[in-house]
Amino acid sequence: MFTTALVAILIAMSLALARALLGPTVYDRILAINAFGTKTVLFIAVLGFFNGRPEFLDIALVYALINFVGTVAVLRFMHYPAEIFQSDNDGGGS
Amino acid sequence: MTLLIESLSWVLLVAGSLMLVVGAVGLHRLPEFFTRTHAGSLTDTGGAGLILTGLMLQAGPNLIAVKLALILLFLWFTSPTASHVLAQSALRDGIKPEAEDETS
Amino acid sequence: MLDAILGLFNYWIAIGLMMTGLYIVIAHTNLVKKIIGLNIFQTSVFILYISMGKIQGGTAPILAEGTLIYSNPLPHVLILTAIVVGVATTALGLALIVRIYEAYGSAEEDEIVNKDRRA
Amino acid sequence: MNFELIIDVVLLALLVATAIGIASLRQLFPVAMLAGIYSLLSACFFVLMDAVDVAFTEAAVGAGMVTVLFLATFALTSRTELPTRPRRRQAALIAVFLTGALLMLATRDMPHFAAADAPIHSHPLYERYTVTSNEEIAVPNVVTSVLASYRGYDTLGEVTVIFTAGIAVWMLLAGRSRRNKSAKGMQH
Amino acid sequence: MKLREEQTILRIVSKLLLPFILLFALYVQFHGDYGPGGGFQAGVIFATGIVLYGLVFGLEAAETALPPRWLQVLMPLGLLLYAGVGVANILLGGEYLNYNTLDAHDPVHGQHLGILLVELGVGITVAAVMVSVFYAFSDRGKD
Amino acid sequence: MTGLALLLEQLPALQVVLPLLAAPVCVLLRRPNLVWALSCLTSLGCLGIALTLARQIYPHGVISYAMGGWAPPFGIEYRLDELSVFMLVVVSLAASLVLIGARQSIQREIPADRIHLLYAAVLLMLTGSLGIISTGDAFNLFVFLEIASLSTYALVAMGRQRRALVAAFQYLVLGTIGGTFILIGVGLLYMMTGTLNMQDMAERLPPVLHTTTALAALAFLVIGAALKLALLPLHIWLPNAYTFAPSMISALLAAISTKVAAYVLIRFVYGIYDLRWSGLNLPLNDVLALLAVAAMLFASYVAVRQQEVKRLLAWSSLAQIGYIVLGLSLATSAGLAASTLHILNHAVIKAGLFVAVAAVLFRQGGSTLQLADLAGLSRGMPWTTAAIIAGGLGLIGVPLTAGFVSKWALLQALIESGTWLYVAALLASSLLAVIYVWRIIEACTASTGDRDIQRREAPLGLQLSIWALVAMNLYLGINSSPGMRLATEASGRLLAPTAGVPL
Amino acid sequence: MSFEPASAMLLAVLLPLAGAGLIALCHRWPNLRETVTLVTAAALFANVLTLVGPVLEGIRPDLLLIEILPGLGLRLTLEPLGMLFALVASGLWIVNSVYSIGYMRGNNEQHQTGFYVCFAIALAATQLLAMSGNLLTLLIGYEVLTFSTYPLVTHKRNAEARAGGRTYLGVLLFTSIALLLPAIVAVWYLAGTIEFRDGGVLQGMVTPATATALFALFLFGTGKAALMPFHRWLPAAMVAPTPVSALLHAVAVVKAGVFTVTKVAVYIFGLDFLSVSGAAAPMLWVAVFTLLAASLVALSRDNLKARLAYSTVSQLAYIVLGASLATSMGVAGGAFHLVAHALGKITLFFCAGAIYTAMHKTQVSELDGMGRVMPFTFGAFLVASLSIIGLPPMGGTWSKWLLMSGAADAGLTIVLAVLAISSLLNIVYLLEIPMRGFLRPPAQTGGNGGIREAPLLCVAPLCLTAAGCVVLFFYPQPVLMLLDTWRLQ
Repeated sequence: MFTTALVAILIAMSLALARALLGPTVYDRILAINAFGTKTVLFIAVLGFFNGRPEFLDIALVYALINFVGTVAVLRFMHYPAEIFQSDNDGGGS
Repeated sequence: MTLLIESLSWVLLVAGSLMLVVGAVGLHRLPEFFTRTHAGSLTDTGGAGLILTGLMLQAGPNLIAVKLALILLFLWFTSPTASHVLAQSALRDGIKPEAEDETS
Repeated sequence: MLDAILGLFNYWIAIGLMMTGLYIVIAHTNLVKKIIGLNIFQTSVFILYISMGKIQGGTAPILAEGTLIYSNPLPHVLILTAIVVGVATTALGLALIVRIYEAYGSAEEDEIVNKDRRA
Repeated sequence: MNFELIIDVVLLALLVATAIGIASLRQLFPVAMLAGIYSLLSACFFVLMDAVDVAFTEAAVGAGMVTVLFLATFALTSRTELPTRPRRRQAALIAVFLTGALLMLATRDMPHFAAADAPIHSHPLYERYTVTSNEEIAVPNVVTSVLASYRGYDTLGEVTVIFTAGIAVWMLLAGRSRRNKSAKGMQH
Repeated sequence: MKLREEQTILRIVSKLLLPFILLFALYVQFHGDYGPGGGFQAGVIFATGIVLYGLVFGLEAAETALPPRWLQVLMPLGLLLYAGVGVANILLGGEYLNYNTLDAHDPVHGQHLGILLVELGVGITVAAVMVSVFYAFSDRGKD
Repeated sequence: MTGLALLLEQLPALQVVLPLLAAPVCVLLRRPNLVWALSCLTSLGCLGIALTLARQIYPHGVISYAMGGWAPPFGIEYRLDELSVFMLVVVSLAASLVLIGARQSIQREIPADRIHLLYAAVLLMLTGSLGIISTGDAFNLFVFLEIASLSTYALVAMGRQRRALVAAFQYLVLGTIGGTFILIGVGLLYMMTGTLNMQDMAERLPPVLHTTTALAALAFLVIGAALKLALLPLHIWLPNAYTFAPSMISALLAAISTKVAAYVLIRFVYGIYDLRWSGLNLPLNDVLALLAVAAMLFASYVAVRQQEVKRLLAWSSLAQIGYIVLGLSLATSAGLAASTLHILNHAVIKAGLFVAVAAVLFRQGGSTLQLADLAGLSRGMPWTTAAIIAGGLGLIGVPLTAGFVSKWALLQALIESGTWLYVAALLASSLLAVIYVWRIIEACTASTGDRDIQRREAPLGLQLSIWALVAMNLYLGINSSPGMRLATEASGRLLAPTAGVPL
Repeated sequence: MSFEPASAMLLAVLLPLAGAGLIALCHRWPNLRETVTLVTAAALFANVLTLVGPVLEGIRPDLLLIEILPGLGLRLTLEPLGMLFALVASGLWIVNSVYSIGYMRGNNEQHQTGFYVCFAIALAATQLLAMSGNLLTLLIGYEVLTFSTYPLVTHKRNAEARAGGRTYLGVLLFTSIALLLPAIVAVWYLAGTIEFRDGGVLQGMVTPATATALFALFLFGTGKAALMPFHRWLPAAMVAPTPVSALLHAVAVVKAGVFTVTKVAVYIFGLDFLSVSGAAAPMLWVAVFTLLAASLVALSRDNLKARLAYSTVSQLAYIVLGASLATSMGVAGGAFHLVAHALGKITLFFCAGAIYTAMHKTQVSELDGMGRVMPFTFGAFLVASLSIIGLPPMGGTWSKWLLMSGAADAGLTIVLAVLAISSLLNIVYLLEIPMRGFLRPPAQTGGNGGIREAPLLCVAPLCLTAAGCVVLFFYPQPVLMLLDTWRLQ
């Protein structure tokens, strides 16, 4: 049963990677890479169960987090580099 | 009871897998960026949700399930946000959501 | 024969990856790409090491109830350290690139060499 | 095991595809993200190889921090690279193939993958770490006990490396006001 | 600019996530004995949290939350903590980094204590270095 | 046991930990002069410890120190034999002598707010170098090699010209490739022997010596070390790094970095493997010797054609590295002793020359020194000129300088093994050395012509450093029996037949 | 002075060094500086003289200064040959110093302090060389001599001087590093020692072929002996001021070369071994060739100093020839020629310098009729020429005689013939100068305002050394006695 899920995830990963390599626009690539990241999270999660040692979910958790930061970083640096570099006075807030 | 949970999680896992594959095929086959965004979101939220819920059922009520829930939370928060921001900046960048025209 | 292929497959792929990384380092003139190449090169070496530590039917070396076979933890420890070394090198390399770009207005090796030659 | 082997093969194939993608793409932002993916994939591979700590680290560092740094660097420098020159490519190929050939030669007499009788598993180190450490240190995560105690000195070195990098980056990049001064100095 | 309005969602989500991330970093730091993780990973995760904050709310916001001056102290402090444990071991009559000496009666407890301190040192230095590297890079783009 | 005796036992660890502790303290202290004083004290402390260790090891043999109390091979072992303690003395001595004079020069060349970081990096480099030398663990060696390398990259990048950055980057890329090659080599060795402790490796290696894996491991280790050592043709990073680094840092690099890399090479080819093993089906000594000869001749030739003094000295260093490698490639006790001795002598000579150049630059300003800029030096800075001449004569190998003794030892070793072609190459390289040294001396004594250069001697600190190094140079040239004896004993230990070795 | 002979030896090396330091200190007071030079020279000579007595008694003072490497030390030993050389060098230094003062002041040369300092250091080096107890010490003296004379050669600091200096240094260092040093290392390796011992150290240690090769290495390696093809430095060094040329050609440098050759032949190879193994034979012919060829070149040179330089090359070959004959008679002849040629050649150079100082003439063809203007100078020139040619009643007679007997002993008739031919050539190229001076009518432009000699400080030394040439003929006993002591042992 986990096998099925793993196979499916692997197929999805391959397809996403293919899209990332094929492009054609930068956004396509980023989207694909982002989707790929999500799949990796699932992959790790399922793999833990498959191996019978599911306590290693921390890794998947980290992935989920990192994936998000990575995407934010790409968008930030691609489009608004000036903005993080410049101050944003009330931004810190709360 | 166990059997019920077992089979339920099985169903969820298979459904999730299916959704993943469909989403991935969509990501690959759909003609242009915005439609692909759609496929991507589908995978991230739907597929991931189903699979993680399936796993939660497997794990039973313990720390592992909590972690799985956290992962799910993360994904549900971050994935749409990322897609949203991505689409937004693509728009700003001048990419038009036109299905017919697949150009690079 | 098949035994040899299966038994060495991981190493061969790791070698292929190393070669790709090394190729990027040497062939590409963009300095950041060079650093990325170095990263790939190093990560591939990590793959080689980690493959070494695997034992058939083993599980992660976190002790648990029951008699389990654990994969060899030593390569893991070594690679943890090596990863850190890799990050440190990357950070320093990138900092250098930023400064180089500020000084030369370019991050392409050929252009930098040309500018120095003209100076 | 067989199914694990299939996963192993697929993951490695994906790694190769990613590496080739990195080598061939010239838009640098996607390259940085692919480098992140490369890290993620190798981390998946590490999980498969039971190296969970390594996978953890590789994910956090390779896919996270390093990718952010790459992106920041691209934002500060250029976003596309120039094509490589053929002569350079040839030189690179020669160097790479020599290295590769040497490595392939090395594999000839290697103990096979996952073989339980490989020297590294039959050396007393293995048993000491996986069995005796339970009494000596009594920390379930063997990697932690080896990392922090048996080879704690290595880890001190590791922290020193990171510290060195911190100092180095600080030395190179900190202090904007002086930078302008030194930039003037550089142009004589 | 209407940039900020466009990114409202991003801001809210990030703000929600941030406590989780920092908490998770602490968890990884102190759970390293039992599962994957340890000082290094914790430091990186902590730094990642700050990076996220900086990315979303701007560098200055991040620098107010965690001033560079602190980092300049924390960076050497972590290393000193690690190396200092070793010196303490020497003073207690053992070899360098021999944690057994930390508890005269129960060497295993000594080991635990040593590992805890050492991992803390790793975590502090790694987090400080990572954040300050990020600051240094971001700072460079302010022109 | 008294406290002092207790402390004595801990010296192998303290040797490395002392600068390791001082580096973060430097970062915390921030005051340039204070930090400088601390660095000096630390390096002098290291020198003291190294000498104390030498007094223990030379009569009594190897000291093994188990880090963390874990007996080798389970923990990391510090293993100090005659060779390593010799190197410890060389490195800490060179570091102290250079650092003593570094204050003013660094103050002039480095922005004030980075000075404390620079000294911290220097101390880290010292930590790395001492760690490499002391350790008995192959992987630990890699870690400390990277500490030393990383800090060196940063130090090189602090040069005043923008080309320093490029030089540092080039060094970083090649150095990292070298480091990774060493990592691969260590990995392959670990795969075949199951251990990381070098002693343990050496014992477990003979049965698997015939395997291609073990041979490839050796190849990777040697290539990696050669990259860090800048042995031709892997030298391209070195001339730029030496030329554009801050001048006192060039002195440190010349005295320490490549020397430690040479030590690493010796450790690999003699400590783990043994070039004399008949099972070793590699023509490794021939290859090394040929590369060394090529380095001696080609680098000397290039040095002759240089116009920039630091670059000239850098190429001369490459040639001198050739001498060191040639000696160790002979696989004889005499050859290895000659190499070891030359490591010491060349460190002293080159450090002296680079510090002298730093003194000239201190008065002249700028960051590079053309030969033509030296005109009139003998009038304005006669003592510095004298030091440059003394160092130059040492490079040639004129009697009564340290260079003569090691050249003599090397010649003798070459004649002993009947390799007359190498003798010829050594002599040819010496002749080229005459030419490039003479170009410097001629430039120093040339009249200024119409240009009027106002120069006076460098500040006391720099002079002190120069003269300490020159005095060492002459002392080692006049009374070299002790040095030679120590080097011979060191090589003797390394080549002593151990049980089960297939000679 | 009541020093132990051993301390006197050390003093002989240290005195000029101390003198050099003092001279440097007296930078600002030229008169004091020159006084220091003269006093040091005199003290050195006196000190060396004290050593003659013990050496004649057969004592060999020996002093190990320091061990550089085990068995490889700085060692001073004085044997008769070295005694002779030390005596000649220190004695002529006094004369040369006096002359230098006249010359340097007469020509208003620059950097006079540096000049005297280097001179003193060079002297220290010759003393070290003369008293060296092993090859290493000899090599050190040899190299120090090279380096300390380099600033003297390039004294003028112009492009020409620098080019000459480059050749000078290039040839000397090349030969010493590429040939001499390996020869020394080989001796060390083959014989296990590099000490100078009676009867040599190589006997029984090497095959004749190796010995031949080694001997060739030593002879060519001693670039200062100016055997062809390594003679180029000598004419190149003529850019130097004349007192320097005198030092180079008469006192220190070239004599150091031939002294090295003789000492190596006697104390490293041993004459017996040398003649039995035939190792010296090939070098004999090189010496013969150099002798003839240099004489022929000298004939074709019009520049006075260049002619004298080639004459030196030729005369040095006599001494090398003497050593290569491998008979005690030959070596004695060579050693005697070392003294005779020193006296003769220094006179000739002094004369050349005097002519330059007084008349600013450098070419032989310009000297017509000058003899009447500078009778003392040209008279001295005649005397010294005769001595070098080997005609009685001049000191050179004895050395030619000894050499010829040596050649006859060895049964080498051809060498006898060569010596005869060479003497004829000497007559032609040396006697031409006094002949022109005294017999030809003066050139049109030349003033005929009576005698116009160079300053007294220039003329007095050259008269003194010319007189020395004559004295050496009538009173050769001291030298012969020294050589006898050597032969008795």
